[in-house]
Amino acid sequence: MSRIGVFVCHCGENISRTVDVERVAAEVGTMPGVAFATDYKYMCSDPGQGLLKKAIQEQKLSHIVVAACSPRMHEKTFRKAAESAGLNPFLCEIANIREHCSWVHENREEATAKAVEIVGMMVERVKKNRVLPTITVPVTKRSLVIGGGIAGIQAALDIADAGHDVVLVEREPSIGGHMAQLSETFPTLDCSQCIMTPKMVDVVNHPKIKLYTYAEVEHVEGYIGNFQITIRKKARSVDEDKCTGCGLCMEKCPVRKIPNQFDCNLGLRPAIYVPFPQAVPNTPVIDREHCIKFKTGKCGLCQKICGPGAVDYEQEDTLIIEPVGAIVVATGFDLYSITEKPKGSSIKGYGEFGHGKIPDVIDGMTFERLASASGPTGGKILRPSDGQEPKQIVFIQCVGSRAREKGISYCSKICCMYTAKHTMLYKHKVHDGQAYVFFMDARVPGKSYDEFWRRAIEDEEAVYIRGMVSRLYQKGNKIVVMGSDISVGVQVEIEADMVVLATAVQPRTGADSLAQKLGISYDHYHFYSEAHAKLRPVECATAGIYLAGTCQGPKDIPDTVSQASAAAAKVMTLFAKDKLEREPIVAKVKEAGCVACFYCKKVCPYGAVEEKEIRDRQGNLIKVVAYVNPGVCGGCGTCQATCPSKSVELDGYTDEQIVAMIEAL
Amino acid sequence: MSTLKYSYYPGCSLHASAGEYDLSTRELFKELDIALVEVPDWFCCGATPAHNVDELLSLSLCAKNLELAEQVEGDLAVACAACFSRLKFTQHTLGENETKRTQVEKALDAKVRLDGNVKHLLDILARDLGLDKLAGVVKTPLKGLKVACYYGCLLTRPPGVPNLDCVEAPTIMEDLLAAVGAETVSWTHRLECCGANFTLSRPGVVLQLTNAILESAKAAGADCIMVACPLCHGNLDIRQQEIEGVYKADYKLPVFYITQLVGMACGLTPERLGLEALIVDPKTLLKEKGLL
Amino acid sequence: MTHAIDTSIYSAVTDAIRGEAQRILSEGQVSAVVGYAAARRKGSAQPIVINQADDAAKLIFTPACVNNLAVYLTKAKKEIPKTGKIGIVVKGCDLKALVGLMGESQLKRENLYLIGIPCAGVLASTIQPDKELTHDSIASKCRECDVHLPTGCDFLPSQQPGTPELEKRYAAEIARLETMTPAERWKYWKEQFSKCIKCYACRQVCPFCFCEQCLCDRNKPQMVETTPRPAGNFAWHVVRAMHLAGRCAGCAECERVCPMDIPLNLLNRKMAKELKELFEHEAGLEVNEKGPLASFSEKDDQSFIK
Amino acid sequence: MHVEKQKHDFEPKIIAFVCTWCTYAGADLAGTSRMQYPANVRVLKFPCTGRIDPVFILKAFQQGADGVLVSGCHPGDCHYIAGNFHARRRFAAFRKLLEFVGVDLNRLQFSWVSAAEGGKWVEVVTELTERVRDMGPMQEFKELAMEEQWSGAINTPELQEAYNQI
Repeated sequence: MSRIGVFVCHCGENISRTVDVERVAAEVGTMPGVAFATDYKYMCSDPGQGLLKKAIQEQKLSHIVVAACSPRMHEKTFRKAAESAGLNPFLCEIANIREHCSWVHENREEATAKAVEIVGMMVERVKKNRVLPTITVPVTKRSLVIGGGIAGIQAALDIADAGHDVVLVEREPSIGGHMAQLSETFPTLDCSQCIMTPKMVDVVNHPKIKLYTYAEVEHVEGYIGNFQITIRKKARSVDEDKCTGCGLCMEKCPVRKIPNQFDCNLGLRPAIYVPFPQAVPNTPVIDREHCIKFKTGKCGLCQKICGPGAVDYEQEDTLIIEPVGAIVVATGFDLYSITEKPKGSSIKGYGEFGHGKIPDVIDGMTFERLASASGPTGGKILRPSDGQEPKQIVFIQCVGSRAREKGISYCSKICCMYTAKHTMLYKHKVHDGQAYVFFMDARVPGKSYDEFWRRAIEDEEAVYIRGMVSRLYQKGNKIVVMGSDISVGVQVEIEADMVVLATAVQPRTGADSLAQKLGISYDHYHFYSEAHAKLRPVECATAGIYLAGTCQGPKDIPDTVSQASAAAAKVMTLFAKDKLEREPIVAKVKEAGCVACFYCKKVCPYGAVEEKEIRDRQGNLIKVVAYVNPGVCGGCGTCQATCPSKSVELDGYTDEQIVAMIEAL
Repeated sequence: MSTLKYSYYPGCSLHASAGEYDLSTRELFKELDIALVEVPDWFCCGATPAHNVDELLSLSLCAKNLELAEQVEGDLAVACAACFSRLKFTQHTLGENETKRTQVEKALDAKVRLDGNVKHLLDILARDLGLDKLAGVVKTPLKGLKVACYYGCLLTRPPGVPNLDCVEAPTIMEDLLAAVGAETVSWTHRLECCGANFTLSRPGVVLQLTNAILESAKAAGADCIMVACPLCHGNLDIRQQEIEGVYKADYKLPVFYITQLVGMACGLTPERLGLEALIVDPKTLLKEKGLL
Repeated sequence: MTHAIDTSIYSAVTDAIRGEAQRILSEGQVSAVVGYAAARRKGSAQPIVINQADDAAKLIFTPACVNNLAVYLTKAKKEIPKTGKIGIVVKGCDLKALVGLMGESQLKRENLYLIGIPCAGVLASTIQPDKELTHDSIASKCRECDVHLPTGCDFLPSQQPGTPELEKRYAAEIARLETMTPAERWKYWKEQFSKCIKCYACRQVCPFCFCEQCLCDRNKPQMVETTPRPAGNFAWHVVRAMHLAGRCAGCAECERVCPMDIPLNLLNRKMAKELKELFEHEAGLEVNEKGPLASFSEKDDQSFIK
Repeated sequence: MHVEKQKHDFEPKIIAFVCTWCTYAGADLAGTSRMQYPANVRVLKFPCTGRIDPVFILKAFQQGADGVLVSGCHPGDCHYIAGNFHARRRFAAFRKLLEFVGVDLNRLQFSWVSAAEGGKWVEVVTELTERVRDMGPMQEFKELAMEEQWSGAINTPELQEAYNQI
């Protein structure tokens, strides 16, 4: 026979004002199985918890029900209290008589009657509760970081500095990401490469970081603490161990006119190349699409002149398996382009801006390359069409962003600031030039940000026009910008030499397929979803996977670095213990009843169900059954509702517990 | 040949200043064997002013017209871009906003019908009839005629309402003209506003806006302009001489309605198309191109 | 007025399956063949498992061969498939059940040798097993059959069965019930279910009721009242229909074996109809990895959800 | 504070099966916002709508519920990625079955109520309570539970006599 203790809380007057708590305690006290029932002003207070602990020990209570606020509030508090009094925490249940009763009903009679029933239901439920031991899972203390931009670099360095091994995977031939492309950074205008490249070098020199560039995550298996990652290392055609990075091959390569993507196609590179001089690793890669050797079988010049013999045309993609315990996803962003989008795409281009066919209408990243001292123009602002210096330049903000009719409703967050920065860089380089900015709102909150923006207007004399541009068209060698200034209510027309579009930040193409490999969720733009928008902003709902940087949503460098360090801290928290403890609300298979139809496996959103063979001592197969991996199970219970014979059961929400509650009604 | 049938809402302009648009529409459709039955007892859609003054009034006017149109079999064919816009707007607004629908229903003392299709003539010619079919009945291809297709601001905008074509980069007019053998020019002011709303109240604004359109069409090498709206036509055609005076320019760009050019290609006589009603005389141009 | 249905091909079919069974047994392709054999009463048939080539001559196919033999592979003779590859005689409706079972990991195609039957239909009842197959005596399921020739079998006799157009009784009855008010339907089913004696013949004969421990037999907690009282009967039949939704292949064996003549297949047909309308799913001859209730689409209808 | 209870002839029993992440939290929000709704509803918390077995609905009606509410996260919001999508299919089918055996679907409500929709929770519960109150008690299952007969056909006078003689 159970000896159940019931503790009814007044919550000051929050409950007792409408619920007669004494009567609830008295009535519940007479229910079968209830050995002790009392009420108290603040159950969650120290004395309240003391009372609960004392009663558990003195009354030798087998289960307890606390009738108080929502379990979302204090279930953990009371379960902890029960545990410290020697009771398994899962033998404590909360009856919600505040949010679901006293606060939503005014009639005292009605509310009291309802409270009695709610507590009665929980009394019946708790009788069926079972002792649940905490589940422990071993943890492999190595981390995978996907993406070698500033987010991935920061996370990798932080984790590695804490003494844990890190596997960093980068898709491109070099790490560095978008930040390596930037000229100067707001709000301090320090040179991006000057602050970025030392970090890149730290990565490659760090004894705890294993770096795979020109590589992608092919396949992910396992669960928190125990992932198996298959990495595809693409054929670089250059042996990284032999190559000294002398660069002779790049000098001699006869193919020289390939647009360099790193320079937004403004500069040119050979077929064997490093994307930029400070690349890490400083090992070239052969672009097999353009290389004469790969196209015709002739040439082979680079191999002939390579002293250490590092060039290897026979190299093939290799698959590497790395066991890790945690994953940081830092895949970054792509910029929206105004070009025509395929029919049926929910994202549209800008026909009114010429669909990207006007050569001197460029995006912000292209402007960064023009302004960069290491860029294709050596830091001179020159028009792509004729190499002239633009004297009138127009910046347009919110291109794609906040444009529902183009398919994107969010704000890209960084454009207000980088456009202000662009006007300054422009003024610093073209002293007699004039910058105009069309903007909807200036969204510049952040430390020293508003000051920075004001400086662009007040000191650098950028003209800010509040309003959108309706059309751009080429007229002679000018671009006519037609817009409106809504603050004064007039149409504006500017004949510009160059137009810079602050295009929207979008998730990387293919972000969805990586998410499917990882089993993490994403929104309809394909930004990865955090587990909780406010309280778990760097964790995925899938345990053991963390987010850093713009793959989760648009953010600037300070925010990206903060989130990367936060993700690293989460990884370190996970690695702080040898074994991971988790709430034992997981599904278990009752093997005797299981007939291996695997409906549970088909519906499991976590892929937690495996097939398990039961064999006798001679090794003969008796039967195949389902097995739920407790490390992976998320605890939704969809398997149990689907199982025809109910041979899989979710601990904490068993049929017995639920039916007991229904029958208590 | 075809069995297309439409109810027809000409709108006020077509019964007044744009009589040639009405005439050419009826004649062309007769030629193409498309039945047009005028909506009985139709009245003004409220055009550009009504909704600025009283939204309920403008919605009610169109809702009533939509109701009247239900008496005639077939989708509702609309010639004027402003009427088209207002009727589409009404369907959109009342479909989305229940409060407004209730208000309008109260005002009309009748249920609002939102299920009928409202179609601009362009849609009917290019899609219902189809470009292939149209090309098949062309007698005099408009060879050598360089046309600037002018959509104006209402035909495709705002996104999600008229759904006639791509909002900022439509091609339906160009496609239509390609089918009848004309050449179209690529120009910048296809979708700019002519200022119709200010025609009477602030003509200065209209002159400026319309001049930019004419200038752009001329610069792109167009011989003439094609429009699908009587209000645009009014500004581009009737005011052209005045604009030339004010801006010291020489345009001489005849402004045709879609039905006039398509009709010409289908072999209709200038009389049936009301060409003499155009202010900027097209005869010289048409003779030059061997079309007259 | 009763029109006879042409079953003249059945004797040739019988010869063909005997020949094939004889061949595969003697060549050792299979370890046993499940089929039909003549039973004691004149014209009657019964299931048989043979494992000797000589016994192939015992096999028959007649309008009295009503049983769905698929059930023998999941329940009564569950041990048989473990002995090796098994030959099984299947009508189109039986094949659908086998295909469903493959989708639910209960059987593997490579462990089966399918001997298909060109079937013009079987009797509704075997009370008079030698009765002629007519428009009246034919089973209701055969009236709506769309697989007179099972496809994808390892062996299929070449005979072509006649397929007369017959009135669809299930569809008509479902339509009739659907026009009733909820109260009238409740009354109808209450009457039907009150007849139930909980003999569980329907469960026993169903190839899809392969659970080793039926939910309805459990007592901790008791999800469904086990006594044959109206309340328990109601729950049993509703749970049964729900568990078969999206799985039932329409062999109608439940209805045939019900001693109290409860129209059980009506429930199954109704659910099949609804799942087809809702999720475009139908039991067929293709193995489905995920049934309609084990999968979802983000675009699924939710007009019923506020 | 004491408020007079509004008198009704019949107070229905409403059972709500809700997921803990969205609807339970939404109901909590209704509480913290001090919204008011009828006291007829009893809430059963599940981790996810995916855990809710159709049998529970049947069981609730058999245990005397006059109305049943099933509520969870909006599509795409599921804490467990896809539990609510599975639930949506399952209940789309199950309600058709209940309808076919004569259960008035006005007694069975499904809804998506997010953790932010305290107002919607109040609306859904109030609407269902009032609708079911107007419909009156769910007699069908209650009568079924009262009936003891084994089978109408067996309960003949002859048999009765035979029983009496034993």
